[in-house]
Amino acid sequence: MGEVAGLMGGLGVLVAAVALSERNWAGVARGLVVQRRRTLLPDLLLIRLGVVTLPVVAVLAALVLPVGERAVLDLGVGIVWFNAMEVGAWAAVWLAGWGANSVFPLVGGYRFVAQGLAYELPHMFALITVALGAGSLRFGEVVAAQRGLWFVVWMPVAFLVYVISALAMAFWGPMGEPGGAGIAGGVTAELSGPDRLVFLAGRYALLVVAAAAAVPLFLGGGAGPWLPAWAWTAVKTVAVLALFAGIGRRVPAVRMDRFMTFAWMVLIPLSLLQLLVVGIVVM
Amino acid sequence: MGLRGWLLRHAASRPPVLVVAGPYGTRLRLLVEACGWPQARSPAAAAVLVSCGPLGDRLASAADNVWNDMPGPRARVSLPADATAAQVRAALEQARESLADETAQLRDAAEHLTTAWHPGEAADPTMSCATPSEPPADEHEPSDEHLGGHGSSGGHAASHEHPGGHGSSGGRAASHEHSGGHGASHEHSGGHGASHEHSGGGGASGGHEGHMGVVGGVAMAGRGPDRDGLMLDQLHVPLGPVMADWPDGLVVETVMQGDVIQRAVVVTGHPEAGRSFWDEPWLAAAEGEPVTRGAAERRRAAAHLDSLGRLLAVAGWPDAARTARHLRDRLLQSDRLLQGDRLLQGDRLLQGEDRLVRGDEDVVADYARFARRVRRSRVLAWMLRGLGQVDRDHAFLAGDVLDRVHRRLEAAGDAIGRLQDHAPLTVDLGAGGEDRGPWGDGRDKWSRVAVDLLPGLLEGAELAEARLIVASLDPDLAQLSPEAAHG
Amino acid sequence: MTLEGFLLLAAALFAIGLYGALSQQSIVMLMMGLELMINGLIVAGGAFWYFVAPQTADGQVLVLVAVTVMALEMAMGFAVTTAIFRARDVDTTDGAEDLKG
Amino acid sequence: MAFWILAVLAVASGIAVFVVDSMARATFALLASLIAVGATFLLIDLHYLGALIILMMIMEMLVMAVFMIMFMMNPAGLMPMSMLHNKTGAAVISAAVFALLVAGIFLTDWPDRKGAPPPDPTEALGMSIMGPKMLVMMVIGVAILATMISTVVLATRRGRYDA
Repeated sequence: MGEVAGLMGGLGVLVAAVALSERNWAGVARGLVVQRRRTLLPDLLLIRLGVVTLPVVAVLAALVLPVGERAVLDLGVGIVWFNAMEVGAWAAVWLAGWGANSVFPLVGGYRFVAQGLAYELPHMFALITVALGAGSLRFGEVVAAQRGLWFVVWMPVAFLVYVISALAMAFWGPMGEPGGAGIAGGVTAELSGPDRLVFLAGRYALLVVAAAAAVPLFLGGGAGPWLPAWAWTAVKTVAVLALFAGIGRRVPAVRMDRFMTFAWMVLIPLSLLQLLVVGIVVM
Repeated sequence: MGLRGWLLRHAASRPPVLVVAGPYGTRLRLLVEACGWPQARSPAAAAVLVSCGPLGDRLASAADNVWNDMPGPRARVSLPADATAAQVRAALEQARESLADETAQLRDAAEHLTTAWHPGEAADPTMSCATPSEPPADEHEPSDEHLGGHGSSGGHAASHEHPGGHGSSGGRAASHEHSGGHGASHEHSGGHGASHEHSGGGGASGGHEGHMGVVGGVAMAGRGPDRDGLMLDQLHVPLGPVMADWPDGLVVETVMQGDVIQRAVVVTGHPEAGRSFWDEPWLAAAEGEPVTRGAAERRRAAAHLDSLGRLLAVAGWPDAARTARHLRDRLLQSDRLLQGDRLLQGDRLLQGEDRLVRGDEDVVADYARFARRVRRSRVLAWMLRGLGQVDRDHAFLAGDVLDRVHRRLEAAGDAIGRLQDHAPLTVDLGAGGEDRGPWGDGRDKWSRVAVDLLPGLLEGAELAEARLIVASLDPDLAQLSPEAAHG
Repeated sequence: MTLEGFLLLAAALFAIGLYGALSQQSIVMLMMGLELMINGLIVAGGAFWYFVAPQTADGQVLVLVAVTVMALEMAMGFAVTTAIFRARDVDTTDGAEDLKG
Repeated sequence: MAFWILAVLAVASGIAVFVVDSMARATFALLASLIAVGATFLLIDLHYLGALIILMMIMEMLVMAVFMIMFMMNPAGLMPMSMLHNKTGAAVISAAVFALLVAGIFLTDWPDRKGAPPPDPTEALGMSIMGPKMLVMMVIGVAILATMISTVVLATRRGRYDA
């Protein structure tokens, strides 16, 4: 139980920190006082479902991540579980976009599905590469396999792909087109009040979880001198978040009509090549 | 109670603002944006609605719709056309106070509730209403000249053409007269002859009779062939006039399939006459007022930075967009017309702006850094290349979106380099067109050219591409006003 | 949690899917019925593995095949729908009845 | 207990697929049913297959949602509609099938369990499809390839590439 509380507490602190770093406190307060607003003939059930699903999948994905020594839910197939939960964001975003019965959210929802189709395959290959390198789908064993050398060092392509897909799954920064300025905020365009607050919190939670997952997958988990494992995990997570923030500042949004070609022509072959290299090394 | 009041106060600390500005609201929009409050992307996300100056009927009803769409707590600010910078700040401050005022907000919420929408009242033929750019409901009524003309005749006969734009007979004089007389009407460009299919009106619904119809006063979407030849649903979506990072007062009526625009019609036109804020120094010089070149260049640089800010925001690079707008605001800080001093101190407005303004050297260096950053962005180039191709005869607008960005960066850089030019500005308005400024007659003005090009460029573009194309052309609708047309 | 319980679930899902596949006009809805039927098969496969023969992986392989078949069925279904829709502008089985014979 | 809750959820949302009048809701009802089945697998040690079902089905249903909006009129269910034919016939047949299956389930004398689940069922699965069940894997691979080619051929407009 203590682990659950610790994980949730840590996650909450990080999500709050990320949200506030965008000077969002006024936004949080607004979320608590603003009325809900309705569009013409919305499917309220589906909107609510989508809005609630987003933070839920973020938390469920976080369950298998080892904080310090071990995870709350130490599944033998942790990587597949993480992948499945993170794909749950597709459903959440699409539901929220569709339910509003309004053009811009719908376009945003579509864009997210298109984005998913572009990033998911390279993302899966990156995860498979890690699993192959560790010889296990369990996060704990992935961390253990990195005692000698962090995976980021000898799987740079997989790490690069992972960073892109992490931004894409949380539709943030350069991969933020589903909620982009060009379509008035996309899926978030018609959300107001508590709905908006919960949805955006879920999005930030997903971003934080994606950053936190990079630590056991590529950065040696809690390994490091002097500090305890949980502290190293936290430090590395914040470092990955800082990397995300840097990318968000420097890179404009990526449109799927162009990125799709890049993903299939460049990213997938490269990640397959990486998979092959890792496979040969492991053999 | 206490908690709600406390939260209200905190929520009001940085309220998101949605600005409604017509073609002549540019000055006030700049003043509002200079206050640095966050920009709301949609009515649902906005707390304050700011109308800049008198809006005209169409824009005013759009603003009313947006206001009805905004969830409380909310505040509305209407700025008079001649408001000074200090007055704008005071008005926004007042809005902030009203947002934190619990009793006022509760009263507003109660009133808002009683005027909520009920099914069956409205009959907007778009399936998806309540878009952030909320169209006025009357846009699709026959009273609207443009759509009425199309709906009934399915052709050009009833619509108002811009004679020059279509190469029909009539020389320059006639064209002037026409555009003067009909400046207020909806002009559309491009030679499309397709009729507007009003959904539910039943153009292309073979095989699906059982599923078509009207629900709660809302017609279902109509259909048409998509780019792969499938008959798919179409939506009629107006873009603008109330939309973040969108040219002031522009409305583009589109027919969309998914997020691909199939047909686009630009609806411009404003009943009131006025002068373009960006053209002011040149127009003033033409009227014989003493204006220095430096003052005009300052305005030109700011205009380009304003356009670049929009484009970068739409391109999903908020950080660079913020830099562009910040540079623009710094340039305009010493622009006394912007600050509203003209109205206080008589007409000696554009003199003396060339005096060395503290911080201008910094602007030069900061601008150079900004321009380098934008030019070097590979991702931006990758995303903008090949979009919105315009052929070569339209000098300033030629090339793709990326070319136009580079040209704007260059033009703004040149203008910033000439800030210290003390020579008096001499203007020959009849001469050939330039990138900014009011040169040329009505037909040659770059804004007119841009508006004429838009429908052709937007057809077949995805929504994201369309936004980039519009932002890269960024027409200044105030240039199209009757007064501007006469020079 | 017994074998009978799982098989009951499987049978129920299969029967509902069958109803859908038989009664729905729309090809997309029909495919949903098929998916539900395969869903029932998946449950049965998993249950047999766990309750009858956990030593060999046959049940698991069956589930894996069924999941793949679901994906393929959907891909083919949509391709056929697109083709019919392009040719005749219908998306219902009744509308494509002249394809018979 | 958890199993029965999930089973009821799976069946209820399975029924909902054909009851709700909105295509979007039908799609997500089907998704709920599939996810509930995936969750029951987590209860019987099939963690890998359970997670895989959830993963695959979410993606499949999202693609389905896109197609459904493309092809279906009235996807939001704003219009009351019925898209059924031979409703009673279908109901009778499926009820009969259900009764038959239930009878079979309870009348059959199921064999006893042979052995216990291996410590890592996922590994067993992997070993078996790479070993004795290799043929299955190869057939699946060929089927996927064939599907990819035929879907592309079917879905594209004739004459775009040939002639």
